[in-house]
Amino acid sequence: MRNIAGLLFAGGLAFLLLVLASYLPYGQTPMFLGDAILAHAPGEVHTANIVAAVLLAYRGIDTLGELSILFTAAAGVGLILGHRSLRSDSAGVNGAVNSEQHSGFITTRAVDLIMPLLMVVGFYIIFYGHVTPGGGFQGGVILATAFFLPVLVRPGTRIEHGVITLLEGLAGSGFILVGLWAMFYDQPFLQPIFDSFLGTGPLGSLWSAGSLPLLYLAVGLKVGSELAGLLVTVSEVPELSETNISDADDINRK
Amino acid sequence: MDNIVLLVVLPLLAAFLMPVVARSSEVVARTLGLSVLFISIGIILNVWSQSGQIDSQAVSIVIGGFLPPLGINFYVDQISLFFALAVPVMVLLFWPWHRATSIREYSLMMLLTASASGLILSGDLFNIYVFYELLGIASYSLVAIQGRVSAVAASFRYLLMGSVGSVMMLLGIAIIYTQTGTLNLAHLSLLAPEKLNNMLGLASFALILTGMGVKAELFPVNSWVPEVYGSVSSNLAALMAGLLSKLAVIVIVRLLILLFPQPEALQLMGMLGILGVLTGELVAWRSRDFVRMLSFSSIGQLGLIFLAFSIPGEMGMMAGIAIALHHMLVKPALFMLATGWRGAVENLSGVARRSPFVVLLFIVLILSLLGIPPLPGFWAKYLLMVGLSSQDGFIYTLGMIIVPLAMVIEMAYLFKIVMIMYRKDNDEPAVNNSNIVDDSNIVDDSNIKVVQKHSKWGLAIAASVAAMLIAIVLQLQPASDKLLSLANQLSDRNYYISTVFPQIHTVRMQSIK
Amino acid sequence: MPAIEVVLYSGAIGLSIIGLTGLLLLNNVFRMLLALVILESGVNLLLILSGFRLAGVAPVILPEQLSNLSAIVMNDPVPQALVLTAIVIGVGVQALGLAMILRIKAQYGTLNMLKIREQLEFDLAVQSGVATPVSAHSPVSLASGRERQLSNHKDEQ
Amino acid sequence: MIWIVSIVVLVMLASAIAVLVLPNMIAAVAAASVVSLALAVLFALMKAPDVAMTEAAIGAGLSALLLAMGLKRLGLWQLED
Repeated sequence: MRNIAGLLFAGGLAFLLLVLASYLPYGQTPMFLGDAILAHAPGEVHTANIVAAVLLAYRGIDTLGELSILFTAAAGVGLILGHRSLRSDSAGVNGAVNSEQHSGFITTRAVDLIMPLLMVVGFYIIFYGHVTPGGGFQGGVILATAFFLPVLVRPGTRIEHGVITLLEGLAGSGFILVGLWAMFYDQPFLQPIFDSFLGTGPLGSLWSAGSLPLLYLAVGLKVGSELAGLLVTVSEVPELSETNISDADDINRK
Repeated sequence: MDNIVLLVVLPLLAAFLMPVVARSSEVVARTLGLSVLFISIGIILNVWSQSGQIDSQAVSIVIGGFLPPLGINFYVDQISLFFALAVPVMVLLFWPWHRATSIREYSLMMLLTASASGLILSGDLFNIYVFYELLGIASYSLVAIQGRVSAVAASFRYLLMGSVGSVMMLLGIAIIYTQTGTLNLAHLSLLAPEKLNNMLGLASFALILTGMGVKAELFPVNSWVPEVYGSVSSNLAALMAGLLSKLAVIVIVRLLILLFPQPEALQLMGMLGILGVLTGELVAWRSRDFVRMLSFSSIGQLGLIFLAFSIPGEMGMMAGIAIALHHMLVKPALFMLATGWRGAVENLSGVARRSPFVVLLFIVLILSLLGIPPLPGFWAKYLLMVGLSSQDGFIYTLGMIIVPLAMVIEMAYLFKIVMIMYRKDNDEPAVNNSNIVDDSNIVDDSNIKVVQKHSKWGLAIAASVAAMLIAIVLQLQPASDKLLSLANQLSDRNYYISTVFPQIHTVRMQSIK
Repeated sequence: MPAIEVVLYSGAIGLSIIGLTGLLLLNNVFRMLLALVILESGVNLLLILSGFRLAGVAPVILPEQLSNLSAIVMNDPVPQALVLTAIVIGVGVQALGLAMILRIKAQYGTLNMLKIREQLEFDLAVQSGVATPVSAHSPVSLASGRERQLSNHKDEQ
Repeated sequence: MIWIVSIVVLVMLASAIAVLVLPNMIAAVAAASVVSLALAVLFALMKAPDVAMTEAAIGAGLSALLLAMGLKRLGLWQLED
């Protein structure tokens, strides 16, 4: 019964969407904002990659909000999975460590070789984010993967969470502090700063976009540490076995 | 004035830094969060005292130094300033003091503060989405870490509903962007009569309403309400029912005024409001558990707010703001009283004899909630009825019937509780029963222990709310003047546009358009 | 209207409808999470389409284009930035949902949404003392509870 | 161009349906990853390189990894059924 109702609802919604689709302006969407930004960005922000200009300069506070969302999610995941019903020493679940085997020699060595390479690629993508496609988000994901690969091939490795906590806290505050730095000069929050130190090189060179690369570095480190933290936290959860469902607080279940 | 942006930035900074600082000193980290809240309050009071002379001047604050519509701006007028003040104050009032928890919970509270302030201040459609999503994720996390697994399950259902809602909202934003090519609210408002006054505009309003309606406890997307409020601590429930739902409502109303001029949008919202009132009050009437009753009554009250805001013109605006503010005061106070009265209403038998003062407080609060003259709730409902009667149209006529009916139902179940409270408990005290249940259930662990006693803090909050209600009655004239000016400012589209784009800019925009 | 855009739009709308249908019809919470991911992808595609031009190039200025910037038609960078944001938000939600599923599975022993809801309603009623808990210490109810959990588990496989 | 786009869109929709109907959970997660991959290809074809990179890295890579790890922890990691 519920399925039929659901199907009807989905069908109705699909019909509505299709009707709406017939109204959409195919191929001639007005791009007021886009065109204005395309015209202004090279002169105002000096980035060759205009998406980076939008992300860090024009809509910088969106990016800050997004970093906060990742932080919130990571904190929430940590707190939820930190519950004792999900720890390997709790009675209800088997140890995870025993159930997984270390990977073979070749995999382990290959990962050890690849990891520094990935780190370099990640940082390259972050630092050249304002010049070429890529940037803090993409580079951050690669950094997180580079950090996590050794854990993946050596299950049971204890990770020091402190490093991740420190990195995520400092990278996030770094982003905000760069924004507050502008306020210190009586400028609006997150106004890009151009001075001789940060460089005002020709468009398309590495030292051309003022404080934006700093912001992108903060974004990259933040995204990398949050995602690495997420992966590590989930990987530390032991396998839930079928027979030992935790009865910890289920005593009076019907 | 530019300091307003710090209301969002400082809590975020504190949230990021707290786990780091806590590694060396837990006490410093905790103080950090609280001091940021006090600083926020200070900033707003400072702005308020400065703008006292010019009175009610709205300001647009540019972020990143890029003028709107290219950049993002914060829009500060009376109502957003008021809610921006309410955010840190209420977070402070309902701070999880008594629970020895991880520092990350305090971090989450700071993120909640930042996102709530950002949501009410932001003047950009996508920025509103980002803050709304942040608010959502922070509240899912806060609900899920309340200890019991039932809180996690409730939170998961809330998460699914909330995420589908925010994806719908994103879809609405995408549709608006394909039509207008811009995201700034003032600019959209300039283009709206021409570009959004059609089917697609209405569809995007419906989508955004679905999305924001999840937090605002709007009718079809509110099934999370009783589950979540039933499984979290009273503090969090008070914060969510009192503050967060109102923020979502105000943002919806702002979008409605600025972006969607078509009358169908108003009617849609009014209809959903009426359905919310009906379902909320009817289920509340049938529920046998105090917190659940409060949750459903909250749904009903929010339905009233939506109904009020769907009345075109200032009268509706005034009524909506009045009911919203009134509910924002009363509901948290009721939730605080509920701390001591968790469980079935039958267990409340004889409470009046044991704690007569608390019951008296409760009666004052519910009388105002019901709208018995001369308490402020009456004036709020009076405004609503006057507004409804001034309109003609099916929805409004229906509203004229539904609102008194809802009041009668509300009266029935609230007075039932009062009757139970004054009943002589000659049979063995039923309270014991619930204690047994709690003990067996707490085996889990949970930082949350169901306190079967009122906390002093909660009583103090409830008492001050009651005092405030009576103070409002004594100061009715100034209060209604203030309300009128709030309503005027909120409903004035042109004022919004001219504030964000000062004159010369407006001319240029129109020529582009 | 260009055929290519029709194909892309139908892809976006199709993806959204598939995701939404999945969310409405499925009962397994893990699969519901997957459906949510698909729904998000569909909306992201739609958002990108709102800034798509057939003749456009990527909004990255290449060194050789510097001389005649005004002659180049670029795609709208704003929706691209928005979608970047939306993708990252999506993965955050997904991780949080996954964590909750793990915890629910550990303690309720089921992934079925209907059963989780039933269990949740019951827990809330017990917590508030409205429902009398099936006598907590009777061995019969415990055993039956365990059996039910196990059978739930078999259903999912 | 149109043929490439059509094929990618078809693959994407087919794997999206597969996510919902495949009985094996590992296959469903893999199909979700294919959806993301196809989406990344579409973004690249639509001249949105930044988004394509992000979708490939996050959607097809990291999120699939996260879900697969979750699957293993849920005890649903069974290759045949």
